[in-house]
Amino acid sequence: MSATATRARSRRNLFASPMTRVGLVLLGIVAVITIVGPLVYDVSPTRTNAMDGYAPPSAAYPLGTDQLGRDTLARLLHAGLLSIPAGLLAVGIGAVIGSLIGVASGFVGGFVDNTIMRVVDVLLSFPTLLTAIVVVAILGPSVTSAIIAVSIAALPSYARVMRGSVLPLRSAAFIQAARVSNTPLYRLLFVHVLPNVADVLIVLLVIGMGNGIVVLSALSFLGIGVQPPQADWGVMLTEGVDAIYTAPVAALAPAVMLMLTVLGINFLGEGLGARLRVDTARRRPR
Amino acid sequence: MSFVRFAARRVLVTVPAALAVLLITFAMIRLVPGDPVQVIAGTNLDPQVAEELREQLGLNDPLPVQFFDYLGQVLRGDLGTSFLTHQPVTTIVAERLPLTLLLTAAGVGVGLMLSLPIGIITALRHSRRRSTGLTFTAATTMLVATPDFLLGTVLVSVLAVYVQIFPVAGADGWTSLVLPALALGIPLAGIQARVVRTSVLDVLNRPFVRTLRAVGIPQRRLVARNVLPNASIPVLSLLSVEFGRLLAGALIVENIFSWPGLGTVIFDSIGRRDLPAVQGEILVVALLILAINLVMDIVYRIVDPRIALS
Amino acid sequence: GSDSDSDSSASGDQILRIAEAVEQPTLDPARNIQYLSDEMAAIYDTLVVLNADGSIGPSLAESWTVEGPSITFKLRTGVKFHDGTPFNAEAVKAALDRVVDPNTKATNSKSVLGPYDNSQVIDENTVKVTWKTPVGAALINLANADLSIPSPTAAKADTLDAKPVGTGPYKFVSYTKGDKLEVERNPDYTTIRPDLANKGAPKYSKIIFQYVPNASTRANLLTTGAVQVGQLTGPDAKRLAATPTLNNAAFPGISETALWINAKKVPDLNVRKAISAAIDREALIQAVAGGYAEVNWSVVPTIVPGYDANVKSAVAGYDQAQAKSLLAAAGYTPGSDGVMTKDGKPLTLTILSAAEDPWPALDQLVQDQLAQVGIKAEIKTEEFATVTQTRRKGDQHIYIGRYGILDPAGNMRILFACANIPSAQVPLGTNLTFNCNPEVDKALEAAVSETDIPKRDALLSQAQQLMAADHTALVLYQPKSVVFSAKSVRGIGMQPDGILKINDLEPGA
Amino acid sequence: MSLLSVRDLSITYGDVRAVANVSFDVAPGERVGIVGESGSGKTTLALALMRLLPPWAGQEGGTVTLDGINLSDLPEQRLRPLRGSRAGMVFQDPLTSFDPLRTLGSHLSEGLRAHGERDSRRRRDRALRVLRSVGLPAPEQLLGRRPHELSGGMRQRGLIALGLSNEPRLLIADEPTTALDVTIQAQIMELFASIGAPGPRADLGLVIVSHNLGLVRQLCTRVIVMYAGGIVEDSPVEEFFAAPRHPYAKALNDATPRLSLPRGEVRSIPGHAVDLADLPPGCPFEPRCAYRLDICATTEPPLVAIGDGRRTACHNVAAVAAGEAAGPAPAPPVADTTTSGDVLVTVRALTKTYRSARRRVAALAGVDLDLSTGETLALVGESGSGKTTLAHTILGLVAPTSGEVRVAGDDPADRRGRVRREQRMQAVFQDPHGSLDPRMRVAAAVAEPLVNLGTGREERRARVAEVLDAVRLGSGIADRYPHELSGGQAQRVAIARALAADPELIVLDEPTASLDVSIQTHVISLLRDLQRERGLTYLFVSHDLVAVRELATRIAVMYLGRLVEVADRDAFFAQPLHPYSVALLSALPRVDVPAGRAERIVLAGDPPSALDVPPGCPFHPRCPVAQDICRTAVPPLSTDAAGRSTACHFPGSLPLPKDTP
Ligand SMILES: Nc1ncnc2c1ncn2[C@@H]1O[C@H](COP(=O)(O)OP(=O)(O)OP(=O)(O)O)[C@@H](O)[C@H]1O
Ligand SMILES: Nc1ncnc2c1ncn2[C@@H]1O[C@H](COP(=O)(O)OP(=O)(O)OP(=O)(O)O)[C@@H](O)[C@H]1O
Ligand SMILES: [Mg+2]
Ligand SMILES: [Mg+2]
Repeated sequence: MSATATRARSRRNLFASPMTRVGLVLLGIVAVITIVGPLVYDVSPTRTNAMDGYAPPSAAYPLGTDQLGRDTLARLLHAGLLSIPAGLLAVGIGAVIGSLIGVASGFVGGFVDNTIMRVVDVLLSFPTLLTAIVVVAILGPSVTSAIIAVSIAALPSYARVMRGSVLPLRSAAFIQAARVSNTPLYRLLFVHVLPNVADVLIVLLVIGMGNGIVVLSALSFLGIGVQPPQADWGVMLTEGVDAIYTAPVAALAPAVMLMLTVLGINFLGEGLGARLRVDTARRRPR
Repeated sequence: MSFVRFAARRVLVTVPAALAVLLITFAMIRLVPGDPVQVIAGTNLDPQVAEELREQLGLNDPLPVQFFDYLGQVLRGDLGTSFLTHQPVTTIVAERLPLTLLLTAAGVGVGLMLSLPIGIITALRHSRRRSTGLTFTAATTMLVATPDFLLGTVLVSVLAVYVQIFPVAGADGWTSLVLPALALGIPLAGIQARVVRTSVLDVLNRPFVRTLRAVGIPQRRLVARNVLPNASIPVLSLLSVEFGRLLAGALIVENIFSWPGLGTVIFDSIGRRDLPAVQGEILVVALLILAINLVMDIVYRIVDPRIALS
Repeated sequence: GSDSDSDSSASGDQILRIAEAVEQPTLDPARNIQYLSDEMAAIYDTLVVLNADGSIGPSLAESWTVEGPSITFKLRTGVKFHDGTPFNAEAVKAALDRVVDPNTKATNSKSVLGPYDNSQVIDENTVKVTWKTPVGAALINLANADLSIPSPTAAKADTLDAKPVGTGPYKFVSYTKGDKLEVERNPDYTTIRPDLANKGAPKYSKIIFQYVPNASTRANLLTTGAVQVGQLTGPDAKRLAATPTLNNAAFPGISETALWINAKKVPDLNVRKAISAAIDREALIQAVAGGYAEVNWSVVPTIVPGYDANVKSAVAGYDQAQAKSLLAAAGYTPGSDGVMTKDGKPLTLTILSAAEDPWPALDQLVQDQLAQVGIKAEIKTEEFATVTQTRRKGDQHIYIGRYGILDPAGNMRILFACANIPSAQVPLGTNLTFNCNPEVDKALEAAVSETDIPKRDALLSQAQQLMAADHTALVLYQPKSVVFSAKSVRGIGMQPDGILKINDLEPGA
Repeated sequence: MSLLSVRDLSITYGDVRAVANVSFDVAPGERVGIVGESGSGKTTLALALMRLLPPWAGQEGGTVTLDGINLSDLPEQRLRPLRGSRAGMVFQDPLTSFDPLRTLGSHLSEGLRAHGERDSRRRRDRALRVLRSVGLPAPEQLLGRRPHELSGGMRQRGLIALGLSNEPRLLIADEPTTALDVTIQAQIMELFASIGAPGPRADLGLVIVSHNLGLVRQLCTRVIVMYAGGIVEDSPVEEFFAAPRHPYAKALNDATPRLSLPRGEVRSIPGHAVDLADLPPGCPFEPRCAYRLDICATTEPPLVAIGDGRRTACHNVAAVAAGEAAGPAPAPPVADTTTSGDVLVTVRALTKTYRSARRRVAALAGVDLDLSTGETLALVGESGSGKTTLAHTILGLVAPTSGEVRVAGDDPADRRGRVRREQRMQAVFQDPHGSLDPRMRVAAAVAEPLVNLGTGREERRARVAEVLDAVRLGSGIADRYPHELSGGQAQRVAIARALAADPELIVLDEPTASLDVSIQTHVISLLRDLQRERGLTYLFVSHDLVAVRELATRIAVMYLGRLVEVADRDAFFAQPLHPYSVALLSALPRVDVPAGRAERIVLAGDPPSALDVPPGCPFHPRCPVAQDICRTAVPPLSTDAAGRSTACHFPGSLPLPKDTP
């Protein structure tokens, strides 16, 4: 078949996959809620009303209130803009650096690889907590610190997995061909190796993303994440779970938003990843 | 022969790694603000008494002296004495480690018990039903993305409070292991199921499967004897990472279920700046993780003899 | 958990399970760092006890005479430690000497014991304890669980940390760290404590203290009957209060949830008063303490001897209008965004606290209440161990946390004396008001060594009035201890120090 | 009654019509060869016979009747027991066709067990018997080995044993020898030839799919030619090779180079293969057909019997038959390029030993070689003889253990050396798709050497267009990804990339091994043209002697890390001196000679592995003319008066068997 036809078909495929479409719809919903939501629903997310703590949903509070009597819906809408980028960044940074380390380590091999992998083992054994406290000690408590701490915690797993997928590429014919053309190491890594392990990476990232948001929230009770009175969904969820028997909506609402986002990202990622795989794996001569 | 040499080499590599853990932990826990005496002191301890305590705990010695004293101790097999509980750190670890291992193993076991059938069955049906992929992604995503504290709480409220099948918390007998193991294992199963499915799919597409089908070997036997072992390596490598992570990280689940594992102890030790305890506990976890990776490497070689050649 | 039913059916073989939120790092009283400790009280006895009315009652000591810096105790006879060691003057001397021995690495106990000098064994049952200077609160301090008397044999062997041996109603059986502590009835136990109803051996054959840090878990254990006694506040307490199978009882406590204003950062008294007037303490109690707390205007807990109820008039109570006029008096005018400004600078404060529950909730409520009178506050929360250091640096305008007082003079001195303001010379300083009021110092100094109670109370009143006027330490509320118990458990009661009256607990019909 | 009967079978993959209306029969004792262009549906057809297609393949109708059982509407559970017992299958790649984690014995045993053999001792006995019957020596030892511990030839025979283990009536083999050396290939062919021959396998049938017309001619009794999913010709083997009746079959036959004819210009089939997803309404071959009629564009010709037991699908059979009478027209001979005589590459006393925990593999055991500017040196030899290692050492990809390699005076491994910096040396690797980065468009891949040279963007673009044109690829291909290329296109892209930096030397590692005949000839003539135009020097690694004859000027034969013969092309093909060279040449399945007419020297045993090189002459255990001295003394590579170098104690003692007319 002709090349243009193939490409036209691939482009169509990109959105034709039901996975991708469901993902886009979910993320669209989340985007509308977090971007348009706060504009339409003009209620302060920080105004307390101490006598109305954990109020059930009502006309005054569509989703009820939290412990301090703040409007859950208002907080939910405002939290998205913080949660999503923070979760993405936290996992993104860890994944990027971890993958680079893994890719370089696996590709270079030998002593370097051995040493790096032992360092990764060591990193893996440090509790996220300790790392987080150290990061905060150096950078002060903020979302940024939390993002960095989560990144560091995520880094070793990415390094390991990416190393695993790079190993077989080391002796691949196209790498040898590039070597013959005197291709420098950085080009080998960035132009040849990385794009070829991108689909594995996408799957990993997609799985990690949801976790990022949640792990970030776990750090906030150490004073390491979002500083009050700001909230992200993770924090709302953590707080809500404490009162899950008395005011279940306070926990369920952020949980649902989180789930929608993570599902959206996952569908989109799986859709894209699957396409990348089909692209290259299917039509090899047997 | 080469196994022994390989293992010996890896064990040797472990020594500098362990030293690195020791040094980094030592440095990190001292780098961070807050010192043990201030934590012990709270708001009400006479500043003078606090100063005396600081001297008694040896915290006024220069750092290199502290480090080499500590190193010497460790080399003699003594991990020091906790500032807070006044117990040898080895005792603390010895008490907690078995429970941590038990919980981790149970969690991983639950993960496998769920993920293997899910992953395998969905892989086998992959091509027959288009919706399988969508449902599978949705289901596994939900498993992975449910925060452990939410999951734990829901499990407790349903299985321990509403229908009282399992105990709410504690560490009495196997019934009390079930809920924490589920809380750990279910999210793990989400990730695991994906890996299982992808690698089973991958193996199913390999030419040898066609060969064996052409010989007339029944599907079930083929899956059990040929497909699964071949698909096991990525699953194993994920397992080793997850196992390591759970060893020190089952914190929230331990807290919800009052499970006396290492996670909470490490958490407390760090929170209270109990320096000898932090150092000792992290060292032991690190050694365990290094050991797990070593064992996994050996397992790879047993599973896949080709690895030994390259 | 399921064996709780069979527990009560077996004749006389009654087991009680108590859920404890906090675990003692060590079971050695000298090294204890926790205030409230039911299991210590089960195993150990103190020389004397603090009665609910603030008077001192006998326990291991039958009677005592105070002469200057010394107190001579007449001890009970026939009392034995659980390991068979007889309780006598030697044992008391050994216990107190041990606290000040540097090798013990004692913590709170040393602070509580104060300027201890020596103990003298007069005879088998008489001991004379001497301090370097007279200590007004010496008896209150000896009632503190941190100065419980352990078996000298066990103390010498240094095994108390994990295997406590005392004279108390229950004997140590086993301990799994992080999980549970099991004690059994001491059949020979008798007591002369006036605050206890049961003067004989305990009614339960066994008590299992289960360590359950997670509040919801504790609540679930209570609702499912897996434990019979446990303490809770917050949202779960509301749920349990509505559970028909449980009783609940609230007891006043000796700890205060407080807001320290850093006088160095906020030197203007009017601004400090405005802050006080901006805070709706009742609202805090409802939202954060689940209603289980009371308002207290003094820095001294309401149930501690020496508390002065009259300080209320000196403190600026909740009144937003007054807060605004105080700010106006301080020279602030509302800015365009509603934030008060002076000389073009907005009134912006930082609130520092630990990140654990309940502090962030309190921070945010206070922040919002301050905002309503035009004070802008930024919250900074840190991990507890970190905050113990940061707060001493004094960069914060406001610190929110808690403290406890049993010995008002001694404790107030630690909390508010000029000498204890953190600085390079006093790195471990405890005065978080960063305020030096020489008059407060003088009053406290005198009170500490005043052994005459009315005189001491007068000095303490004076100190409380001065503190109230300064508006540097604002009590937000005084939490209550809320004990939930199964209907089958009778005799729930609490000592003023927040410890359950263990020996009074008994199985009901 | 026929053993296998296929009626109107059609298979689709989505909109790809892979097999269309295929009908044929196989009688007991018959050996049927299926040939055709790459992608014409051969594998699909073979798999469809036992319903082993992937689930997304759809069967559009038709029936397959095996041994009287209609397989098409049998439920899976009933079909399963028939697999292996009624029809056995042998697949192309012997390494990936085994479960890498299971032993050979376990494969056989499972197969027997699946057909009801419960007793494990009896299973073992039967496994041993079948291994022996496929000519594997010492099968007891082999049972416990895993696939990677077996040589390629052993694996392929193991696979055949697996196919035969349940005594099927029919054996279906898909390119069973493509991955093998000629010498091993010859052994396997002997084995297949036992099917239908008098003896225990006389009643069996064989269906074999292959690109290799020589193999088909030597082995089969009947040929089926496929094009675009359909059968276009079905003839007895000798009739077919004497006179193919379908234009495509004829073109295919003509495109195959023959040792008996002089080296010639390309006769590859013009035009492109059809897109199976978008078939023209008429005859699929019509656009490329030299005999086309008007009707061909509108009506698909049916497959009809034309007598002599032949069938063909062509509207113009008569014209083909007439044109055929003359036989394949001899192509105009080509001249060799002249070499300047300047030495470009020198290799001196080169050794390379791979070490691992337990073993040492002497991949190169002392190689001396010169390569002059403008010549094409072919490196031939069995798998594992060190060809790739030598090529990679010259490329600087592998560091030698000892000895020296110089390219234009430079150490090729030195990244700062002029040769590397200026990229005066380039390579084309064995697997054309594998050597292209799957994530890089053709233009970027071809431009990569230029990027590394620091060439400007505009110049780069111009140069890429120029080299793509040089390899006769249209500019439309520039922004495709490798998976969008056919094998031949990918190979040409790799060549274009090698040309981009204007090198002097190109190392070609088996550049034709994975291509079908018409593409092979195409690539060879392209390389020849380029050499003429640019004065290039080639190091051509191959074990395909037919291709070597077309391209090389000089030939070097390797055996176990050593050169055993170096000779000019014509001298070599006229009279090879080393017994191994003789064996190689005679083992070639000849497409120009009817079966049985060419005598073959089939070497006994497996090539010994580089792991344990026998003492003395490494070839002696397999040498038909070995003497005592060969067992003890290593013969040096010595040059005789005629200028021919051989490493043999008795050069020329084994004559090349003559064709027996
Ligand atoms: N598994 C598959 N999925 C989808 N399409 C396929 C699959 N296998 C083959 N095809 C397509 O079906 C057609 C026939 O392929 P097939 O493998 O049967 O050809 P072949 O004659 O065996 O080719 P070759 O000589 O290259 O092996 C080709 O167009 C191919 O792209
Ligand atoms: N990286 C390596 N490590 C260990 N052994 C190797 C390595 N590469 C090649 N060998 C061994 O060296 C020997 C020569 O291999 P080489 O690839 O050069 O053979 P070849 O002649 O190119 O074979 P083929 O025709 O199969 O490509 C073989 O025995 C091979 O197993
Ligand atoms: Mg094929
Ligand atoms: Mg090779």
